[in-house]
Amino acid sequence: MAEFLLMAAGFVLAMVALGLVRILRGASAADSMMAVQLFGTGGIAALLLLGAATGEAAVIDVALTLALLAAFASFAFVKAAGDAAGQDAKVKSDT
Amino acid sequence: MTLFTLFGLCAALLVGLGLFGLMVNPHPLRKILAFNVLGTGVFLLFGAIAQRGAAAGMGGDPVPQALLITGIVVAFSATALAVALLQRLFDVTGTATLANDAPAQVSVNPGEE
Amino acid sequence: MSTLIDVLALAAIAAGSFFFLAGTVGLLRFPDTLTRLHALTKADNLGLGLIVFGLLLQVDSVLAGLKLLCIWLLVLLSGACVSQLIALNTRRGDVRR
Amino acid sequence: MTDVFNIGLALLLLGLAAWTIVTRELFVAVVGFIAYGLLSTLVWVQLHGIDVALTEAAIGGGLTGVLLIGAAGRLRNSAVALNLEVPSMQVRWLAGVVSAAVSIALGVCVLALPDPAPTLAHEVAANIADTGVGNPITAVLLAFRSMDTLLEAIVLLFALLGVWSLAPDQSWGGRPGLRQQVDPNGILAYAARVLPPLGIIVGTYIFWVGADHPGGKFQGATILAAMWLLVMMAGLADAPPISRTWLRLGLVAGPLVFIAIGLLGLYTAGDFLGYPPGFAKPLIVAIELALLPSLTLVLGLLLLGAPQRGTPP
Repeated sequence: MAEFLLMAAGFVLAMVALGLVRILRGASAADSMMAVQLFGTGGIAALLLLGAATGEAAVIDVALTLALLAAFASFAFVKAAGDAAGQDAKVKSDT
Repeated sequence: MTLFTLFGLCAALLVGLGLFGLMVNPHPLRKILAFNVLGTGVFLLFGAIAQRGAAAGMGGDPVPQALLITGIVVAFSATALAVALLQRLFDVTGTATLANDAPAQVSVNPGEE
Repeated sequence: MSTLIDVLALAAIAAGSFFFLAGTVGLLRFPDTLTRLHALTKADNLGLGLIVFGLLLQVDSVLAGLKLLCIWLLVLLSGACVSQLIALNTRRGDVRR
Repeated sequence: MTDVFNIGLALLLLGLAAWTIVTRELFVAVVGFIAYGLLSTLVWVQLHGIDVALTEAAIGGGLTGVLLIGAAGRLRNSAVALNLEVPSMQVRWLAGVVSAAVSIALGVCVLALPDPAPTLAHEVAANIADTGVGNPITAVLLAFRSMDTLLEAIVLLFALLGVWSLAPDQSWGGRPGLRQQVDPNGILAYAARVLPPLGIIVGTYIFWVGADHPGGKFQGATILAAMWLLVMMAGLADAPPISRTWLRLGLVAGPLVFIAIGLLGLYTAGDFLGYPPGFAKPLIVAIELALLPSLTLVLGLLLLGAPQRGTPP
């Protein structure tokens, strides 16, 4: 069972990495915001599977923290990008 | 290859990468980023060494692991201070350059553009 | 009984991993930001849900189970809010750089 | 199988670090760094440092990432001019050679470390019963090397003083950060109403569980600070002016209680920061409880930066 869980963790991580390559190459602000989102979901899944594979019960707490902080980081990122776009638009309309 | 060798060598490479970025990137914020990569490299090396000292039913030597937690928090506070310095530099001069001969557009009342 | 639960857990985790594959394929293949966002948020949240379900079947304490559920709900909530905000930003334009 | 997984993890970590260093866009570099922080959480789990993983998830990935995102957003226009300052090819090559040499030297050191590895785990295991706590990391942080933790709390305070001292004269004592303009019925405001109650429970739980399992005040305080910042980000509450007495008292209360208990140790246990036998656990809990609100305030205010708006009348 542990072997299977580790394999699943590796698989999910590989998928996240693949998606990340696509997103980081795209390099638009919306795409990079998705990268944080992708890592939030996939990273937590990989972490939970890894925790179950190694039998460390406390990994669930790490995943819980990660879920909260990843959400916080996503909100901060969307806000920073949105504010930046709003200011750019304002500068454009002023000139 | 043991866990220690793998992540120890990985840490050595991370330190090199961070150092390279610190020297080559002109933007101060990129330098801060690179410095953080360097820092995590050092932390990882420390953590790998802690893992080497696993004994007495513990997964790793708890003393270096506790020092690591202190280190991560201190690194965060240093980063916050560096970012604040950079922000102030930008507010005062209007640029973020570290070069001495850059033309500085000193504004008396920053933040009131 | 326990083998049945194990099989169910295995199936759920495998299905969850499959949805991560689907999400990534969508991310790689879809043409624009909004469709990629769609692939990412739908498929990955379902994938995480299935994996959480699989792990839930093997959990040994009520608290750990509650925490697992809490993680999934948190990710669902933040995913729904953040993807809406990203979509709004994209529609307003000017965020492409 | 474990080896394959670990090698993949290490390669992915290196790839992300390299991406963070070489990519051209500031924003993308910051995103790479956040992903890198989240990934190193997995590495710490593999290295059996769950406490470190928790700290890395909270501070390394979360708070540092948000700090850098905010800065990247405010400084985004400064990047264009700086691209002209890219060092010459010779300098880049030289930097590459120096960095490679450092890496190789470190790598050689890694391979040449003595066997068997020195460890203090046995000493910790032998003495942990005296502290009354079950988590060896907490025992190290608050009993065996509590001086480190005290100084760490003070370093955080000094960093905050440094940040504050960068305020322009007319803003001294005012509110840090810019006023947030957010739709009060928008999605962000909704999230900032729903998430914090859950976050406060989780943060308190992580703090409380730290006595016997991975967790503790720093990780708990980070989560609480993140929730506070989320509420401010959504414009539901404004940042407090830094001249408020309650704020300053709250900031120093934790370290002061820590120092007071340390001085108490001089009388009761004959040593600064010593605990009298049998009282270790309650004193450790008292220190942690006092530090939690102070750390929450310090971490949140460090992220907000220097005061930028004048004192209200």
